[in-house]
Amino acid sequence: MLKQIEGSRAMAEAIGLCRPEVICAYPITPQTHIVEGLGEMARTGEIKNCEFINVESEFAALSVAIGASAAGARAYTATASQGLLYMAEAVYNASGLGLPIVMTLGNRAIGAPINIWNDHSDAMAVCDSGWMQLFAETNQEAADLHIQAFRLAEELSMPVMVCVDGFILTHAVEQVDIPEQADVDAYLPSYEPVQVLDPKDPISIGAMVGPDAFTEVRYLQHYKQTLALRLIPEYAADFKSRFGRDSGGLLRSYRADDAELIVVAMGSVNGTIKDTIDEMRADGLSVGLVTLVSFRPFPTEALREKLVRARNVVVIEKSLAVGMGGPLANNVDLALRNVAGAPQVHSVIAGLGGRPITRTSLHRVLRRALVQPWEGSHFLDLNEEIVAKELHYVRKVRRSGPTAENLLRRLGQAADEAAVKTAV
Amino acid sequence: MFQVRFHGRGGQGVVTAAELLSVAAFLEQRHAQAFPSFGSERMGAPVVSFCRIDDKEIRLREPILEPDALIVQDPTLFKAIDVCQGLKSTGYLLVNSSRSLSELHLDAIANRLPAGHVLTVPASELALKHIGRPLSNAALLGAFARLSGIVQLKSVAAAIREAFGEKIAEANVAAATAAYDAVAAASAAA
Amino acid sequence: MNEQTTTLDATQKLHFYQKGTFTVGNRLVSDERRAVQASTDRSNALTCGHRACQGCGEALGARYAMDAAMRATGGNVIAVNATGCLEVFTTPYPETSWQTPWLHSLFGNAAAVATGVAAAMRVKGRSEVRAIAQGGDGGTTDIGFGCLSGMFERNDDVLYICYDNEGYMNTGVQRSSATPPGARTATTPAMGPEPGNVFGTGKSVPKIAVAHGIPYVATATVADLHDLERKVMRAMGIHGARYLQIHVPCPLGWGSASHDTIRLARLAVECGLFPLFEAEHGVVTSSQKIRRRVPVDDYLKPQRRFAHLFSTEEGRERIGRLQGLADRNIAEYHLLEAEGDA
Amino acid sequence: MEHPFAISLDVGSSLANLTGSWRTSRPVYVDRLPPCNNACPAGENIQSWLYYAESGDYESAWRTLTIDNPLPAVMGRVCYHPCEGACNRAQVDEAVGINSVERFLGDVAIRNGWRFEPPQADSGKRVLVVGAGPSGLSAAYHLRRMGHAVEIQEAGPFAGGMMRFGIPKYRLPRDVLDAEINRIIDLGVVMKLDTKVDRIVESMREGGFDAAFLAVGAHIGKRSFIPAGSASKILDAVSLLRSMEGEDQPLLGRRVVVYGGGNTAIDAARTAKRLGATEAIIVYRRTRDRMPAHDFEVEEALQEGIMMKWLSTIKRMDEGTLTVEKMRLDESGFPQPTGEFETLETDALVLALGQDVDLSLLDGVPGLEIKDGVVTVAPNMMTGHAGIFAGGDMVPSERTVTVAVGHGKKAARHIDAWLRGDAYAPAERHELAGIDKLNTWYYADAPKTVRPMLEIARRQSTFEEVQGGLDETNALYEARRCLSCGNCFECDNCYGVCPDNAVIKLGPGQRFQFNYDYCKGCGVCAQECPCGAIAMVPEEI
Repeated sequence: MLKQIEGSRAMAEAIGLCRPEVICAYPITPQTHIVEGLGEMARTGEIKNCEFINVESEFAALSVAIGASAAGARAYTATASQGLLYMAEAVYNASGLGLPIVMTLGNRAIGAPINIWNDHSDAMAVCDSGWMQLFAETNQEAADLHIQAFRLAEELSMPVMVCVDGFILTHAVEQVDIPEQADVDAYLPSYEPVQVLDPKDPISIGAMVGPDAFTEVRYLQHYKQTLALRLIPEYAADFKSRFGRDSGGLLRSYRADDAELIVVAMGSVNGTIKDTIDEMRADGLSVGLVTLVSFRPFPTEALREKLVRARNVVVIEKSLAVGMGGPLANNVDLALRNVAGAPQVHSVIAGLGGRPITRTSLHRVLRRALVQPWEGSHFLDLNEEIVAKELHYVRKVRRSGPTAENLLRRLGQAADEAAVKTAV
Repeated sequence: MFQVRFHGRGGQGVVTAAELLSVAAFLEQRHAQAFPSFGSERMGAPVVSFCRIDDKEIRLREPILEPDALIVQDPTLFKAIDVCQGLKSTGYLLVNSSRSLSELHLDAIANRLPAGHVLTVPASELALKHIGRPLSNAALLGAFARLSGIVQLKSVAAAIREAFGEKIAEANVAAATAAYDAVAAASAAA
Repeated sequence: MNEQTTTLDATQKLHFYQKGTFTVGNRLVSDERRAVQASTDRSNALTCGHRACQGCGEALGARYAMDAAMRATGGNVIAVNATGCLEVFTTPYPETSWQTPWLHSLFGNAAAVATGVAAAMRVKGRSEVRAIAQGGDGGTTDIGFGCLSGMFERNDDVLYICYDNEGYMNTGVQRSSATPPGARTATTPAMGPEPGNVFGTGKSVPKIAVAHGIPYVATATVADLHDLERKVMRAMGIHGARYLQIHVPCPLGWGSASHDTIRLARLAVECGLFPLFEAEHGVVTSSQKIRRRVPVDDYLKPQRRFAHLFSTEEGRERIGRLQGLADRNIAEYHLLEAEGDA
Repeated sequence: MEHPFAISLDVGSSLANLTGSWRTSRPVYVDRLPPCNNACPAGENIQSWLYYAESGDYESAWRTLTIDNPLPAVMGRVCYHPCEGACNRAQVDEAVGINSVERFLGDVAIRNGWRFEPPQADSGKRVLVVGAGPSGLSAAYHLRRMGHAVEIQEAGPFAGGMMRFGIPKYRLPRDVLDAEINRIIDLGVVMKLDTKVDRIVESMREGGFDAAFLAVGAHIGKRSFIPAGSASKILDAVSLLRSMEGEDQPLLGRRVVVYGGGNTAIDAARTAKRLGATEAIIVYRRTRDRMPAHDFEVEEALQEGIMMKWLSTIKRMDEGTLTVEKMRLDESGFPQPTGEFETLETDALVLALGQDVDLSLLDGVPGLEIKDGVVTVAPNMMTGHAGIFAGGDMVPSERTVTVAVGHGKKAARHIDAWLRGDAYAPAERHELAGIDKLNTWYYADAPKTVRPMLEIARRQSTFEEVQGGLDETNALYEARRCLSCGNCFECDNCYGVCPDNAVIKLGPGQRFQFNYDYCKGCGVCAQECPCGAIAMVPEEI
């Protein structure tokens, strides 16, 4: 049923259709509306046979999910940012134990400085934890990905994180087609665990594994994710055949087949990039887009195939590996490793801490990439003046104080000066 | 694509206003996207929300920087921030006030925009009358439907009825209708 | 024969039993009056071949508690284990010593994981399967405290058992918030102006549990099996959050002889430093009386972690302060009152 | 079910890990000697019969008891119970009332008419037992059960010896004594009363006996020279007590003094009191704590109004008065005269200064050695004359019923072996189970049961039995106070307390077994064994 609906609510309804049995909720902006919605549906009976548990922390949220999943229940939770880091230990644990939990990550920056707005730092912080990570471009895809995520997780007995941009998607009201229960039931079989805690057939789960077997355990985890490279497109195709929509898959491309310059990005920014590309194409510029849905497993081969004919690749990402650069760019590089005549990869760090990524800025950086590609990371819309001032100040004054507050003060001064100028 | 920016203060319901407008457009089989300014602002702070309306899928996720219309819930905001930043020269401006544009010192702005695109409407007054509380959203949307013609009044009414329980919905619909009529009367007078 | 047994049991009401009242079993009492541990069909939930140290109190306490829980539930138990000695010595790949379904997740989340297990069982319509979380004092009173408190306040249907050996033994004997004052650990060495663990620190998680108002809180010891089993049985007869803290001496961490494990547990109770009590819904309802009171010296002396207290005048003073703590417990929990009719 | 690799494991798989290899010392089950058994002069296996009594199986208890001692009802009254003195429970609360349970069992047996199992086969050997006192009866009983033909020749008119003629009936009712003697006779022992053996060798030859056991009691009261007037009434305690068994009760008068500090002195004084004496005074040259009489007897005497005059010797007796000299104890505890005198009014003086045995039947027997009025015997109780054994009061030993019964048993075993041309080798004694071997925490506090006592007025005027017995509940309670020192009573402690589940429970009566595949040798089982039946021994390297 097509609805004009808040993204969080749409996701909640989609998750509800997956018949989750245990939902663990802990509030953190911007994922909170999702679990609020689920809580309401559990209360009203819209979701039947479901334990909705208000826990005391994200660590507990995922821990409860771990227990529930190991005991054979379909378990779900959601988090963001600091919350994900607070549960980081359990994140690794869930995947290490091979528990098919699905978790929504309302992507948000990580402090300090504290910041509630969107970027992908949180997802990147745990991208190597063994969870599969799927990034939604729209709220329709966000809703659809959850349905696919449960199937994927349970087939492989591996947890899946559905990454949705905080506020931009979670708080946006737009139209989403919410599937029918019967269709979801037909698509998503009931959970048959590969291991379960049951007094009738007891096992011990979570043994201490030493050097003699740890490598094998890790290898098998890795191997499962390589299996997912086949399953993700398969489930997306099945989804399309049943629901008539392209949602999910490993990646999608947009006007990229003949493009000289291909942009690679994840999440909601792809929409703005598509509009920008259309405008650039209208200007005769050969630009295309590859939207990465699956960051883990990383679709190395599929990506290589899409990129290999381009001259330049610009990776636009909402994350920064401090001291290294863009982690997504780094991963994209991997797809082109050892490829003869591979395109040059250029990194753009954008949208950190919720800074809007505008068409204007995209035009500027992409047009530059066509004529004057750069090495290293380009920080989109970086206020270089303020940075320079701060660097100067820090060099001058030993006790220079907190950087974040310094920058805010400078921004304020700049605004005042502008106001004075205007007045003059 | 038609883009509307709402200005208000925390607690006045700018987010709801944007959502209602998007739902009204949706009900007319159009694509619409409403989203807040993503802040953690508390009651009373200046806040904005956005609504895009188009006939095709809306992919754009940037904030609305060059709106086709501004709906201002609180005229005191003109003193606090640059409300009209980026407003297109063909744009609309609807201000919630019982006072005239001149009284609000908005003549300069009004003069930059096409005639009949700028209006004040006593939305809070109408809300007090019909709803009993100064909740201006419905009245503003009713007025905006008439002013811009981007959505029909009946769509606004339907959106309101979807969002609220019957009693509150009807009061709001009444306020929206009254505002719509007030704008119609004003434009007829002009 | 049956008739005779009945007669004898009736006699015991007049004259309580001499031999065997506190022993694990006794040929002269009916099966119900014997400890679960006396039975050849006890579950041995924690079976042979585990890698605990010689004389491990925790291995003992865990089997006592789990076997009792198994008896109480007809074998319908799922155990969740915090990281720690118990986890490490029972489940090194490729062997596990557990015979019940068992899950180890993390150090600090056993209570929450057990909440998940209980929720799963409820949603699966198998509420007869009961969740038990277990951990050491580090995993309970320190790192797992948040999850523990959360489980308590939600009144989740979980029995949490803390095997309290008063320190981080798995990592090499460091201080925890359950380490008693004066005790030497690797992080509270017997050096400096206040050698050993600092007086005035630490916390009573049983008391904190009582403050949550949960249906049942109790302390127990491996030295009093009957009391321990009774408390586990009682706990398993109640739904909601329950907490049991079992005092389990650690020969390695305490510097005691492996054969003294139960003796020390007993002395801890009999000197008053480890009071045995029960509480329901926020109110202390009973305490186990001290049978043969001893000064704290008797308990402290066989443990090398307290040896430094016996060598100096200041140390003697600190023993006096420990005696003060014991005396306070005795007064607070009425540990010396005459037994009631029960 | 195939589990995910390594993380998930099959339950109980640690059984593959044999932790027994960690062990440096191993626990072993042992049997240690209970102090009560160790202390019993009659060699009773007390703990064993208490074990049966604990479960209410009184007949098995009695049968176990009577393997060693045929006179439990007697013993339960007159034994000075050194077992209780040795009982470890005394260090926990109070000693187990072994004596009272023994009496209970003896009384139950009499009440139920339980009889001894007759011997399975006759040996064809004949043994003469001289004297039907406790030692002779005991020897006769054991020898008969071993299959020998036994004849007791008793000089007196009744069987029982000093049990009848030395112990007042208020301590040992005669029906009880008769019942237990008759049960021995019922085994086929020939009892010839009023048959004094004058020449033992001849008696043996005439009767065709292969061996003899001499068990003549010390019936001759020792006299001390006390200057006395002609009208003074002086008699000895043995005669007094013996005359109580006759038809004419002796006339002692209203004021009676008994001279001596042994149990016989107490018996005499208490008898005098019951015969109507208003004053019965015991004069003893030393102090109460140095009195040979058992303290509880002194206590009972005091309760009955017997008066004691300590540190006094009698110098002379005139009609109606005694002259007494005050004594003091020197550094070594011996009484020394002080030269201070006083007089006591008295109608009769009873001398209780010890007894002698009439050894005339041994005159001329070759090889015999008599020293200090008793016969020298080898460790096998045989005198210097082959085939003649002796015991009881006749040999150097403490003169109690219990010792005598023990002698009888011991002699019987040696006679039996000797008759077979063999030598009896007693079983090796286990290590003593001292209190240090026990873990007494496991025993509930349970003070000793107090036996009912006859009320004082009746104790002062009648010869009714002073001390009552236990009823069944009491007896059961008392039996259950036994700690089972040194011997497994299947309390399941080792089975329960093993942190490694390395104890195998074999089932009722079968005890336990260590599973050395898993036992790490921590020693908790040995420490927590309540009764000290587990020892830790070093592993051989």
